[in-house]
Amino acid sequence: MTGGRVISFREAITEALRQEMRRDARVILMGEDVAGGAGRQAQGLSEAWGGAFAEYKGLFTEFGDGRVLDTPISEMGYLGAAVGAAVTGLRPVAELMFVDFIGVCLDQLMNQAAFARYMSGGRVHVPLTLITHVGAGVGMAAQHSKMLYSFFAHIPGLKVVAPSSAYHAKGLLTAAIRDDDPVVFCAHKLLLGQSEHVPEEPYAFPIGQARVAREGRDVTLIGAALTTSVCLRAAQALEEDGIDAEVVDLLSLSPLDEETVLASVRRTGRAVVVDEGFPRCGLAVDVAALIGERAFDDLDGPVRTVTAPHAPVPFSRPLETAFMPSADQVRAAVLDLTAPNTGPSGRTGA
Amino acid sequence: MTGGRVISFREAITEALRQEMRRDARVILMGEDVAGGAGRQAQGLSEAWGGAFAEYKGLFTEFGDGRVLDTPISEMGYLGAAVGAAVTGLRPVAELMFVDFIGVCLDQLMNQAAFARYMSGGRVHVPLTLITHVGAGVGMAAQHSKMLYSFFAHIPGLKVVAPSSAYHAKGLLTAAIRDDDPVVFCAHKLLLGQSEHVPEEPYAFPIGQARVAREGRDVTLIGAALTTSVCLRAAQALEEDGIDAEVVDLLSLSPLDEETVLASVRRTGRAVVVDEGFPRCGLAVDVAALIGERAFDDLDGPVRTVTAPHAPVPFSRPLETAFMPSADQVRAAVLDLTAPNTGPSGRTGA
Amino acid sequence: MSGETRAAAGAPPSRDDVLRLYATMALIRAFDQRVATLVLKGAFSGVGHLCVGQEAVAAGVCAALRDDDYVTSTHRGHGHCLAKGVDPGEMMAELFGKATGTCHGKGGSMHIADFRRGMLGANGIVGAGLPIACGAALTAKLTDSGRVTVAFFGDGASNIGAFHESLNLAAVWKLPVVFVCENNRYGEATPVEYALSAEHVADRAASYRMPGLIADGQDVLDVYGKAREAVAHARSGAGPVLLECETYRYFGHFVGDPARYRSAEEVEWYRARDCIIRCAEYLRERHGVAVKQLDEIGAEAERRLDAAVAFAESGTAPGLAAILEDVYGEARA
Amino acid sequence: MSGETRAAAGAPPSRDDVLRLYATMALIRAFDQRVATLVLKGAFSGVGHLCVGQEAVAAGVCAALRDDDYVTSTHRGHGHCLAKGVDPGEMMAELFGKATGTCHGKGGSMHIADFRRGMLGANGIVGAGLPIACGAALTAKLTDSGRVTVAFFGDGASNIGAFHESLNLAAVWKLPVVFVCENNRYGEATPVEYALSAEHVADRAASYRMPGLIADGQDVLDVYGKAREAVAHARSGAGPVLLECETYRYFGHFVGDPARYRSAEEVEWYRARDCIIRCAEYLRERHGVAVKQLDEIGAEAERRLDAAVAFAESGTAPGLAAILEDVYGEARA
Ligand SMILES: Cc1ncc(C[n+]2csc(CCOP(=O)(O)OP(=O)(O)O)c2C)c(N)n1
Ligand SMILES: Cc1ncc(C[n+]2csc(CCOP(=O)(O)OP(=O)(O)O)c2C)c(N)n1
Ligand SMILES: [Mg+2]
Ligand SMILES: [Mg+2]
Repeated sequence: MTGGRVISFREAITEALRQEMRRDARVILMGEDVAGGAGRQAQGLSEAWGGAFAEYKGLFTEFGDGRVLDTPISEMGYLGAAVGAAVTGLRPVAELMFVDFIGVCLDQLMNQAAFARYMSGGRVHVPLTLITHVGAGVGMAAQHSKMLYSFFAHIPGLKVVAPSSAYHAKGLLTAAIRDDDPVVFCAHKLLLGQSEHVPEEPYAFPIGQARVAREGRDVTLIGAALTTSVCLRAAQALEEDGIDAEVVDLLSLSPLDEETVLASVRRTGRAVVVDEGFPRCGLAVDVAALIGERAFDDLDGPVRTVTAPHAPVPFSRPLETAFMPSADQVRAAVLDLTAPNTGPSGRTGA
Repeated sequence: MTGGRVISFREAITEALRQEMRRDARVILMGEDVAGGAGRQAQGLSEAWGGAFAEYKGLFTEFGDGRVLDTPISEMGYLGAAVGAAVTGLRPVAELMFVDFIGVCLDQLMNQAAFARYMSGGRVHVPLTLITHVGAGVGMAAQHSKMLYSFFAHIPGLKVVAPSSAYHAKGLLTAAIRDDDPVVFCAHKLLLGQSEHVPEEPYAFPIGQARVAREGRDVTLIGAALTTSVCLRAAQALEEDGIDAEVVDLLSLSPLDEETVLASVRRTGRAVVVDEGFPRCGLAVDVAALIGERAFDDLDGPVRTVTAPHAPVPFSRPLETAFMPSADQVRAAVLDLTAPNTGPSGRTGA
Repeated sequence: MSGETRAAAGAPPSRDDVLRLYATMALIRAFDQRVATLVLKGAFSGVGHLCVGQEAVAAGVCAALRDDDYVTSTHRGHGHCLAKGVDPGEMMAELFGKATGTCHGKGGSMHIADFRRGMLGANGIVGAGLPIACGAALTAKLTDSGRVTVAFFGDGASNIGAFHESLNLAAVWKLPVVFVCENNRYGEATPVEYALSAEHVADRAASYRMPGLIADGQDVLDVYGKAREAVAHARSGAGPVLLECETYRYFGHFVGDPARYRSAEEVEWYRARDCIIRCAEYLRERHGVAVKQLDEIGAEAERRLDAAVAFAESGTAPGLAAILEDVYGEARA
Repeated sequence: MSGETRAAAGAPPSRDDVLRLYATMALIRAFDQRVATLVLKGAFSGVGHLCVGQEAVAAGVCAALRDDDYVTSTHRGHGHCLAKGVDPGEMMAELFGKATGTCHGKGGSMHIADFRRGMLGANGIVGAGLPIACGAALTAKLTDSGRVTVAFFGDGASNIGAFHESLNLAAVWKLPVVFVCENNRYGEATPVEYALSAEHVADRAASYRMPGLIADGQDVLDVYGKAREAVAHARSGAGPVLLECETYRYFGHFVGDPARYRSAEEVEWYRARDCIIRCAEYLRERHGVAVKQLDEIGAEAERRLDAAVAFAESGTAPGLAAILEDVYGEARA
């Protein structure tokens, strides 16, 4: 997307929140240091941090301490409070600073938020948005660098989005806040600073809708969050190999836009799923199995996955870099897929 | 297995623990009511429960309160204590009564137990066993009936076993306790009462080794824990359809015995993965994607998955029953796989 | 060591008030006694966590609430539901797994909820109701609805992290919530003296600078009185309160638990202080209520239970399509 | 409101004891000041959570420990490691992500561990060290090793569930553990007065019927004295202790945090009570130690840091194969 006003992924989050909070008085925001310096208003302090990633800057100033609530370090407590607020009429947005902290509060997301509608026979809904930060690349090692979105996708009752750009961040966060079900919004740390054209007016991008980020005929590369750009770089490199790669950006992980994925693979006949998460029981195998089961007859080769290794995220910079899926790995996977028996399949017409 | 002494899955757990606790003074057991009635010894009470599922009966009486420790209801606290005990020289076995409670203590399992070896550059190991109960079928609804083992398999550094019978329960629990890495031992509630021949002497069944529970030529059915018996029943029924099904019982979910799975599918050309867990990012897609990627050329049709639906576990008995994978569903999946274009593939020789 | 609430205690309960408390307790007892019978008969699946013996807590606390106040409950929640006005027929139908149940048969005993009655849900996860109660109280506070939220939990639950986080959060945000601990002396088979490092659960209120009260949970009037104090305090905007009620469950942890972890004498000691018997005595002695009238209340409770069971039995199980319903709602975007 | 320990306080620290405390503090300060410079220079990645200003706590507490005692630490853990005797060169190499680091470069600042020194690990998860400390103490108790475990944590951490569960568990099991709260008045940008509903963290000891002590965390002798009491209590078998140390961090939450949530006056107030300066004064006034000798201790610390940085820089990064190493060990079955 080009032209128009350019803002960052980070600012897109701020803007979606600001607009939805203006639109709907029931929307509140809570988390650790979402304002920062809580209780210091008397001393003339409005907000010191606006979130650990500065996505909430200005919201406390505009909406005050009745709408933007700093919390003690107690994720189970405040995430549960968000659930309780959601079932009694508010539309809370809670922040889990790093997705890695889900280990201290999963119960409220899984057994409470995700299941409440079902367990009550549909008598209640839980309009809760959880914003969290995922991914490696910032030198914070095993306890601050995971993806873990496959945990959320595994849980029935949750919706999960993982935008790849500022434009979709704004649209998907807006949709999440307006949604009557709990939605986990996964922001990759390395995307926060990336900028592009983002319309100023409020808009919701539908949850459950993927997009074709690049059209191509020979192979489908499937990414989400940061790996969408990895796929796009790989696609570019593959041009040199005479391979025309299509890139599908999942955007939503649950529900998954199966049709967009399948339609693409049915055309290209080949697929590589690229996921920064751990390989076992993760997003990559989920999408790969979907393709394997539903597009089997159209496949010209196995569905390949390129993921993080089955290892915690290492600290040392060269290790961390090598840990993350790269365009080179994706390109190699494609070449491997297209090379052995034949060249690019008949369909490529290259 | 027939002949010899017959004991239940439940008793096999007791026996493995008893034998390992006798063998190695460093093995301790902790959890809620693993003895029961804690602190009442003065009143002549030895143990009131021996675990919520009565698997630990007699252990408190034999080993005393220095080896069998009742805990307050504080899973994060005592699971963390188990981690701390493990890194300082003990070999703790902790119980998480229902796997559904992982939401209150995942951090100690994931960020601590599973990663400690890696984050320390291999300078420490965590010989911790977590026994937990999984599965539906006992009328306890959404918060007490999940599988969730795919969460554990997702996490690097954890090993995960899900035995299907008393024999393997004893062998795998013994192996888990002797293992220097954290192992999650998933006992399906509906298996606890099932009995078979179990040798009296201590033995370890290797973690990471699947078994062919039934040989067959036409299709490979893959199960774990309770679904192994579902596969076996389906295989039996398929005889009527003239289909000779092989059944692979995974036993270990991480590491996964890829070779046994792949070898079977390479012979049969068809696979159905049967898993009581939720479908998204679960065990079924994990195994299906493995097959799809590594045995693609040998596949005569798509790999099918039969799983629980993407829904919380419902309470109402007929709903709960229908929720769980059934032999009928597996049979139907196989028939669907073998029927449409051709009959059983050439390989069946039927 | 318990703190003090600054709220006024209010007028003593009238004869009618006490009769209503009595009737509520009788209904709860009839309900859970009936459930015991039905579970033993195998009429439905699931674990029966019964509150027989503890009726005064649910009755006394909920009588101090407005209809539009909120309650979060536990795995042992039938009493809380009934005291908050949930229909016993719908509850029983839920236990039977019928489409006519409070949760259309999809929740069962550990998940009964009725949002029309402010009953935000039983809970199968120990301690999980407390953070949710904070959220309901936050809604009340931010919308100025004047509603109070009660979070019921057990003595065992007071040792779990969610308890601590909730009490601290409620104190920090000054939320209108009353944390009601039903200290029935056991968490499953574990006695409170073993698992609780404080003398009283209420002692822990000091950690959050909130009032901590202790009521005799076998005395519905004491519970009611202290609950009124606590609720008034919370409703006034003065922040949360911790109210511990000392009580006892006559059944084991679940129907079928032989409860070998306690002595027959101990059970007898509590049965001799039975909340319903004591309330009956009080009504007879203080208000001259005739035994016949009390018997009639008991009989009425049994009739309601007959009707509830009949309603439950006459319902049908949800159709299998329900398995996939209400996982999600309609997106509004 | 803090409780009392029954342990004897022991003899007052000797001149050499205090000189050692001073040297430890000087080393910690030199280390974290150096880290600040290196982070700003971009020498390595990661967040620098520095303990400059808080040195007295690590130094005073660890001086009260035996070599074989255990410590669990936090994200702000460099001081604890150094005070427990971890090699500054290996630590610095770890920060540089080198194979020569304490964790072969795979852990980084938030995961430094050295089991030879009883340092069971820094921790990136707030509160996660406390349950682990209970387990180390359990090992000590069950094996009768006489070892004590110290769990360091922050004021912010005292609001998380793991704190509560750990203190209760330690009290129930009577574990030889000392919970040391470094109350530096902030959890990230949030002041303790906002997030903590108690007046002092130590007040919460009463919830677990354990002694709660408060030390002036800017006075290494007070910390040392109280820590000796607490450690003696734990080592005697009398159970856990909660020791709160009132301290302050001069840097923001991480290197680069502008720390707008606090005033310049507040920072000045604490800097005027700097633990190293106060200890120097004490040594000069009480023991007649020459300024020159103190300067030499500081210079020695700087030399050790020069050597540490040189060691770190001279190391090589782990090879890429290390990514897949030490995920699991060899199975012994
Ligand atoms: C987090 C969690 N841990 C353990 C359990 C299993 N469990 C169910 S009820 C119970 C005892 C609860 O004791 P208490 O809070 O005193 O309530 P009571 O049963 O006495 O009413 C336990 C341990 C659970 N449901 N959730
Ligand atoms: C469970 C968890 N929640 C949040 C964080 C993010 N975080 C890291 S440090 C910190 C503040 C900790 O405050 P305190 O305990 O006072 O320690 P201090 O930083 O002051 O030393 C927070 C919120 C985390 N690492 N873990
Ligand atoms: Mg209890
Ligand atoms: Mg702090």
